[in-house]
Amino acid sequence: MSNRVAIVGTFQSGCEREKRGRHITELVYETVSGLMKKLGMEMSQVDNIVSCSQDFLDGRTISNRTIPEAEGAYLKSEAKLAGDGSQAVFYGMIRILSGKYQNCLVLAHAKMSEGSQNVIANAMFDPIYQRALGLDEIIAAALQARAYMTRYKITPEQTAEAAAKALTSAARNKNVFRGKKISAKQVLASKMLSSPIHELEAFMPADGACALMLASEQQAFKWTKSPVWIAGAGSAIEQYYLGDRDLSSAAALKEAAKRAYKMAGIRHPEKEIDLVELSNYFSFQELMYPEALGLCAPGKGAALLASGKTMADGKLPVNPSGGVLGGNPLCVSGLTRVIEAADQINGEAGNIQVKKPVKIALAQGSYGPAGQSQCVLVLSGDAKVKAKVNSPVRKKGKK
Amino acid sequence: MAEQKSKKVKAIDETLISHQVLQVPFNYSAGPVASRFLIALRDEKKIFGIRCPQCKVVYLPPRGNCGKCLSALDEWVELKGRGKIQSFTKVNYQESTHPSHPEQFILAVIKLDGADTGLTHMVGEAGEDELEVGTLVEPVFREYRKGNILDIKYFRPIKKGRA
Amino acid sequence: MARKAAIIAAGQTYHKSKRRDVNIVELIHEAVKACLEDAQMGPKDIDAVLIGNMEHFEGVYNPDLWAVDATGALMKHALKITTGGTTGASVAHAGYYHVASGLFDCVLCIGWEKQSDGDTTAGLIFQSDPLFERSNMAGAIGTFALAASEYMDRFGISEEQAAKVAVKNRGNAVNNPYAHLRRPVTVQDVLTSPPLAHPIKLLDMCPTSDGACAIIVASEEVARKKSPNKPAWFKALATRHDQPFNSDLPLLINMRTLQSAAKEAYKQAGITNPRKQFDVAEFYEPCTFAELSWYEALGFCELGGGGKLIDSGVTEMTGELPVNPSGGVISTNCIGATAMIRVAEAALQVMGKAGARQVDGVKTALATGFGGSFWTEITILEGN
Amino acid sequence: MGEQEKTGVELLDISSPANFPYDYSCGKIGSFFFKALRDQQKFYGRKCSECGKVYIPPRPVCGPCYAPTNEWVEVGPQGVLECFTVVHFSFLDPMTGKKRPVPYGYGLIKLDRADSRIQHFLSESDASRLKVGMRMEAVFNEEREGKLSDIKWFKPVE
Repeated sequence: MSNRVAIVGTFQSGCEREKRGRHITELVYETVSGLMKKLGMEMSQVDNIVSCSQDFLDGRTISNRTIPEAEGAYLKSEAKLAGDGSQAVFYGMIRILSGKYQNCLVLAHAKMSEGSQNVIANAMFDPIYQRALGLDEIIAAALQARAYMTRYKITPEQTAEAAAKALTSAARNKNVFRGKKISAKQVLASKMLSSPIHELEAFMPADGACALMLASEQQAFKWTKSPVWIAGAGSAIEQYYLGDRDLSSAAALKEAAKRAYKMAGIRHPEKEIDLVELSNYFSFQELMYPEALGLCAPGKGAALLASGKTMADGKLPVNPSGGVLGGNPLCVSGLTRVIEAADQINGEAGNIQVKKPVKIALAQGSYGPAGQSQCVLVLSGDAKVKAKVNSPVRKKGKK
Repeated sequence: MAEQKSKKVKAIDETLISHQVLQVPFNYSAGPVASRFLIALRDEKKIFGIRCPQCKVVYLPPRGNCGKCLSALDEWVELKGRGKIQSFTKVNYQESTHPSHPEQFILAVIKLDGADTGLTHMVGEAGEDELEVGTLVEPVFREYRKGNILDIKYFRPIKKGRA
Repeated sequence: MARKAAIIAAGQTYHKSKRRDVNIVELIHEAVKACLEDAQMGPKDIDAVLIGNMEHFEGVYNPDLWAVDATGALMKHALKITTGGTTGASVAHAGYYHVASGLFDCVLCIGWEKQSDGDTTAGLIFQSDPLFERSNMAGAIGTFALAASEYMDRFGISEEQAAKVAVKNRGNAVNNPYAHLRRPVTVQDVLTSPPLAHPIKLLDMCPTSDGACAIIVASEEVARKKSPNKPAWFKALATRHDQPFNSDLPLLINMRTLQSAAKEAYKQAGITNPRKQFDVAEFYEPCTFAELSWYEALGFCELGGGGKLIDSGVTEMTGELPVNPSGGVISTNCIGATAMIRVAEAALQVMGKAGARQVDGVKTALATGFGGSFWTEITILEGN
Repeated sequence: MGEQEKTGVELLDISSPANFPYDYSCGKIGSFFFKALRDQQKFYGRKCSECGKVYIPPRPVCGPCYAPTNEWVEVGPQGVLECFTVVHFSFLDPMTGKKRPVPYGYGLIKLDRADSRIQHFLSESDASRLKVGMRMEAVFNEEREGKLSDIKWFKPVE
């Protein structure tokens, strides 16, 4: 039985606004075969697969019915996690820890250009009380942004700074398409989508796929010299109705982080974590989420950003990749965060590699209206990372 | 017919694109709790919340069970029909899913007096500039009501003299 | 294997073609409540909630988010796993993996479908390949009709033999208070029922049902100390997916995924003579012909021998290896829940809690799940 | 009715007609295949670089080998009917929002020189005139636009 699980290889085939020239199978095959080649692994050596996609995004009931050949699932065990890619990593880890598998291929794919994003997102709202109001992901996020910004007196300039940082960082990231050197002023000059969120502050539908390989402790070194261990994992889901929640804080993320930290033995996240990749679907989340992750006090996300600490050359880089705003589709976005964090630990992040050594990195993913469902993974390059798995949920004293 | 058909296959950079529209007339059971709530909107122009016997939380919109303790809910609480805006947004883009396709509309989370959770709905008779978190609002009902959430036309700010 | 894991409780809704008395989340809650009551547990005892369905059937994207109040998942670890018809089994297996991993002790697994809110055949057409299958395929009925034509031609299986599956399963459903269709039928009834898609007739095919099912998977400690029920231990599980088009699969209905998964699961569970070693089996049989061919794929008889096996009565309630004492899918089919109901029914048999449909002295039970392009999920449960 | 009595409430339904548009890319391989149907009335399968199996529908990769397909092979237009049915029940076609006309026949046809089968309409809608093992051939529409229904149906070879 494996006590811990490592990421032993990652692959991104690059996201674009539209990959009209490619069928989903072509996209997935390019991605998975790219990973296999990088690892020097045969498909027959892959034990099982967790894929992440959504029926609604793919326009197909059972979205994973399109890809079994392209991902190598012929006569294999495959499971589709219909949520965020970060959760697929969590589930892949769980499958290995169960002892049944020694490794697990995790992939995420989406071609959002094929569907109508806001129409699809509207279907996430219950048909009895909410759907007829026209709600979608952008509107839900705008309601959260207003609540957060009002409570902590955050200005539009401050959220625009977060967008400017993300898009400017993304300009150096070859796997995304939306990056450009841009100022907060230019962000504020972009079209207002749903106040207070401007177009350049909101994620853009995209096409893409990415994959990573997980392996048990016993098998990890067979595939790499430098496994990145999953030291902690936690997830949580909060209330569905926006009015049930305190929208000015991300309670589920706080809980997910607490669990991941407990498992990883992290007591002072702001000191112990070297780098963060978070899912900034909207600019204000890059201010709000560090608060929930315990990297700064509530309401101090904007001050943290302004301090420069979270810049790529700062003490605690956040999203040197630019994050989701740089251009990742849903599902793929969370898995990309995990891949970016792992690559930073191994010094393999190319021209977005941060200068400081990265030993412990945090990756966060979410899905649902205003980040209802949250997942946090703590990654470690240290081979001496706690070898024992602590349950992220079991109560103390419970044997 | 041929013309209409040919729209279904588009070619972009030599790649064929198949255009399809999933069309299904979904018809959702509202269930007894939501039905009762919607009937009160329709027949009495009243808004009811529902109280958890254990947690004492008054939920709006009403639901069958409490998410925290899973108790069944059946204690109805008539709400006064006024409340405060907790958050709001003006939507500036058009989408087929928007109510009656206005170019711009305002959505808000509104906590009605007597309820512990907020209801998401539209705000009318006010520009965005006239609203803030904390603005007092009241519901405006449609004249012809059908037993759905849009029987509330929108909420509007309570002007002095009308409160 | 790592930590042991067991099913300690199960709950399901009453099934019918349209449950207007509940909405989607109330339907889910009915199963959750029944399951928690069966376990004598509250939401605080649950570490994680796993759920699945097929979203286009109801036209609700990410319904797990809406259902969070009903499932008790609030602030818990919660995942949605959706694999088509196999969903219920995929979620149950995920429950096993969660507990066996050592990270979770008590996991609530839920499968559900409220088909009457949408249109099942439309949802299933939407499941076929948009470029190569969608214009001509006719839902699950069409797919199984194609498969049955090949099966009959190859092995000389008769429509009468297939009809006997409906007679057996619908007869068993009379004993299951939760079953959707509880009226027994005769071979003549099946043969003269309206043709749906040649050679499938109305009574050869499963109904469409509204319903939900929930189970609790627990660690050995919880199972031994806290469970009011006799635990049903996971002995083996196996999953197989296949190539994407039904037209890729040789001898469609005999399911190479089922054969391959059975091989793995039997090895793991030490099954060499399934007919003797299993005390009961619950199949995900969407149509009568499928049950016959799956006797073969599962090694209950030789290839092509499914017709003779049903003739022999081996799989009747009184036979050597009763198949579908619950009435099976032909009596109840709420798709996202269906594969979990198979696991839950197998667990109830092991627990000795199956009431009037109980088979005497069940120690080892088999459950199958079917979905996607003839994908398989197999579960073997064991008592003590 | 019974439910109303049980719950004591007038039960409402909320209708919410769905209209989800999608633009599915046929990709490189699919586009080649459909253009050949449209322009040449020919079928091309895709051959696995390892086992040599010729796939139709064409695809980038052979599942059992996990090897790329790398060659177009002309297959059909005749083949063998391996599975068939005649659909009698009426159902909602989500692609039109209307009932699909019945009865109609469809089946799996193994085209000559192909190793997998293709699913399509049959000219016959009388099951007694169809048989597993029959030789079939494709009938193309006059007007073709680069999609599977450019093939009207498969009919028995006289």
